[in-house]
Amino acid sequence: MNSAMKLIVPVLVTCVVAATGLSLTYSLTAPKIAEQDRLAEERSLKAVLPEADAFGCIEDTAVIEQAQAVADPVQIIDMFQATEGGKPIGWAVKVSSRGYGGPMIVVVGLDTSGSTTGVSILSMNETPGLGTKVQTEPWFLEQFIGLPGGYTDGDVRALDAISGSTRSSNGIRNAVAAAGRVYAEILFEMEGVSE
Amino acid sequence: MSTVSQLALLFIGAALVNNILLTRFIGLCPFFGVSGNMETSVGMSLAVVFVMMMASSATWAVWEYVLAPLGVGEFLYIPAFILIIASLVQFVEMYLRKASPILYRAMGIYLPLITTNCAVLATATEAAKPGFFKMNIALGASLSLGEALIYTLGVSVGFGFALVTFAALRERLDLAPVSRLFKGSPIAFITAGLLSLAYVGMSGWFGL
Amino acid sequence: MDLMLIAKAIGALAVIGLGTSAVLATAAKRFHVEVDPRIEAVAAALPGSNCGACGNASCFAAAEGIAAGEKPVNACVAGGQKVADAIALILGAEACATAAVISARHCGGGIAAVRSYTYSGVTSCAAASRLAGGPLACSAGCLGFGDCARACPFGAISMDERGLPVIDPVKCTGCGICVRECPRGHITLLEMVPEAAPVVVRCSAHDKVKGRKANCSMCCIACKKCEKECPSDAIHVIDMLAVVDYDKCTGCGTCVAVCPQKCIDLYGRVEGVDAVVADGAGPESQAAPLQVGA
Amino acid sequence: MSEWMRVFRQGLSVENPLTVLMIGLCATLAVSTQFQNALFMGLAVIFVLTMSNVLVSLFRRVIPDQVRIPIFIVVIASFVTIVDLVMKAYVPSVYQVLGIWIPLIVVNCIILGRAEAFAYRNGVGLSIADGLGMGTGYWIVIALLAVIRELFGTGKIVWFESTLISLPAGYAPPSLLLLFPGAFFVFAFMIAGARLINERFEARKEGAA
Repeated sequence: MNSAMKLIVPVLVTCVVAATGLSLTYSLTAPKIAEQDRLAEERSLKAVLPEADAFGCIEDTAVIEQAQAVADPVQIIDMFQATEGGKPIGWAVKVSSRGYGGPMIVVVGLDTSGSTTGVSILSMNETPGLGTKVQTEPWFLEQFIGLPGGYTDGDVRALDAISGSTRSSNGIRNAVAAAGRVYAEILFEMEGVSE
Repeated sequence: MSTVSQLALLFIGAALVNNILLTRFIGLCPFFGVSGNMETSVGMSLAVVFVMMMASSATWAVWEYVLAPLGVGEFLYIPAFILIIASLVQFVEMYLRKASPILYRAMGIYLPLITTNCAVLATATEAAKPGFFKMNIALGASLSLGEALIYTLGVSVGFGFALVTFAALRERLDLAPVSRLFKGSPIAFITAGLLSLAYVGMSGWFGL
Repeated sequence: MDLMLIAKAIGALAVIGLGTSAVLATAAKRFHVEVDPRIEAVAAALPGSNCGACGNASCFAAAEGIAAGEKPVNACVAGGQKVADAIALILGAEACATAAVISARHCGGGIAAVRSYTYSGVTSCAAASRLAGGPLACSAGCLGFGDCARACPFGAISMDERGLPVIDPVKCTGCGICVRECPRGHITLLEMVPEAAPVVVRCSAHDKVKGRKANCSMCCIACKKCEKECPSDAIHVIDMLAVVDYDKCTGCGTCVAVCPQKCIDLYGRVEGVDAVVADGAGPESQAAPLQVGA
Repeated sequence: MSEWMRVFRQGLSVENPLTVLMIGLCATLAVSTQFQNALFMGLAVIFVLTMSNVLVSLFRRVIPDQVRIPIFIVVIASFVTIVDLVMKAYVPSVYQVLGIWIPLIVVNCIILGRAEAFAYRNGVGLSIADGLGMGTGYWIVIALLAVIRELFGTGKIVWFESTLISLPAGYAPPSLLLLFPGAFFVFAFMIAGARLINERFEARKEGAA
């Protein structure tokens, strides 16, 4: 039996040392990573609703389920109510939508009347130089701003995509259309709740 | 468990549309090393299918019953998974050599190659760790065991298919008149590029 | 520093490490396959080029056969006497002489041979010979696309400027792969001759002599001069072609000098003869009339 | 000291992991679409390769032969995870693109290959030389590949937000270079070019000698 132990002990020692090392590094970097994520989210929310100074996350799961039912094929991650000096001025809908290289996290900003105030991309892994044009070409995201309240999927599809990266453009368009549907379905009635 | 059609889509997506070798470029070392001739490629493909299926089920089980409950998966998944795959490969090699020498002779020599095969680790991680799975199918946050195995089967079949087609091309290459600068590996790279153009052309099928 | 996290991490990885290495340790014991150390020793003595001349897929398989006694000690054709002695030493069996053979080319045509059409396809004799029997007018001549040179695992064959494979008898181990590889090998274009074969006839055509001369200027015209002049009656014209009887041939070189077509060359592992230089150089290449034991 | 330099230089040219040994291709072709990511990938490989070489050669007498592979792999995996965590914390934008390729460094044939072929048999000093040499050799080739692909693929080279070099405006970038097949073609021509340069170099050396 001891010959087997001679084999097992070194592996065990390496594992223990590796585990301690890694857990130490993790506990060192974890807060930094969390902070990075929070900063990134903060930036993307500010990008779509610049005037808002606070974003209240809607925890009510019933509302989120209702929104998710309407938002298919896009997945709702969070919904925020934007307030300025305590007064609600709009909504920010954070969704995950399928692009060419995989899921893209997109934030769509709506004002109280449901018209789009801005669209920003939190993360994506599209082909650099091709799919990433949805972010680098300024006109593409700006074209979504100013859609009238209660806009339908048709209005969104009417807007043009980037040649050569249709699948990435569709990812963004699906996200904006989903936000429109969620507003029409749920956020519209929730208007009075926050007063 | 999702519907049968979704599983079929998962399989086709993994094998052809997002072929791990020619559209995602994972596992190129054996791809160029082994594809010199046909027998080695077929032997390697069999070994890869066999080991990938076991690796994915092992990593899935370890994530589900060891890493997730303890909540340490986030930073321990790399050492844990690769340790499992390496030991699994060594175990299979020993078992095959004892149980069936013929199978060992056909497949055994490639087993050590598989430990350093990126495709096996990539697929095992995608099958086991939630959030790693990037394909365009709306499955749950993490794959169920059935979905994970179907996905791995798709990927390994795709791997074998790409490897064998490339081996056939390379055997024809030896006879072709190629300038001395491009003889050997450069012409193999160019052929692989052309082959991957065909596979990349398949992207977007079935909405995957 | 969240101690609980560190403890859980150590626990998790320790469990996996313990599990995997325990499985490996027990597997190493239970599945231990006794590999006969003699097989490994014999395998080490073999050249390891997996040429397949002994009929096994790899040297390791040959080693298993030899160690188990199924194959004779000199089974390794490529290794020749040196390897056979080494294996005999390992296995303690008595060393027996190896019938060492080397490959020889029976064709002197190359670019001199007349082409019936210009072939511009894949550069391989196998492919060319499938197209109406190959571009040569002569049905037995060497096509010169180098399949044998490519196939030789010992680098003993190189193509010369005449487009003919020059076989270096020193490097050639007689494994016979080139004969198998050459699409015309079975018409004895490439034949296995004894290691010390002093001369070789550079032609293997059997068709009528009149037509043969039109196809290639370097062919044997079955004039029987060599047969008449040979002091040890070692060369005869059989079926319109000069054939050497290597048991009787003493390597005197008379036939090389007397042949009007100059299609007999000095060859074989013989002192004073550089076979590669002698290939196709005709009588001038004869270093000195040499006497070789039968 | 010269022995150290010899091993170091060996990694750069004679045994360059990419152009000569042809190992570690997976990440190279995929990540070299942007110069900035290629640099970080090269740095990650150098760090992991050198550190694991050091640890392996430090403990080479203690590690039993039958279980050396699992131990090497746990050591390499730990360093890869450290790189993974550090990158996620401090350079998130780069981490997003490198994503899956960081964990795959653990199965990168160079690192396990060098650990087994070199570090397990040599002293710590030489192992560091080998690690740095092979790492830098890898870094140079991946950076070169990335420059070619990004410059000619998108017309400019971007470092985080600022543009380093950009081609004249009229240049219509062929986006094939950015796709995977393009990576194959560029790499093939690079190897052919390397052979041409070696031949010229040999010819001149013979001419001179």
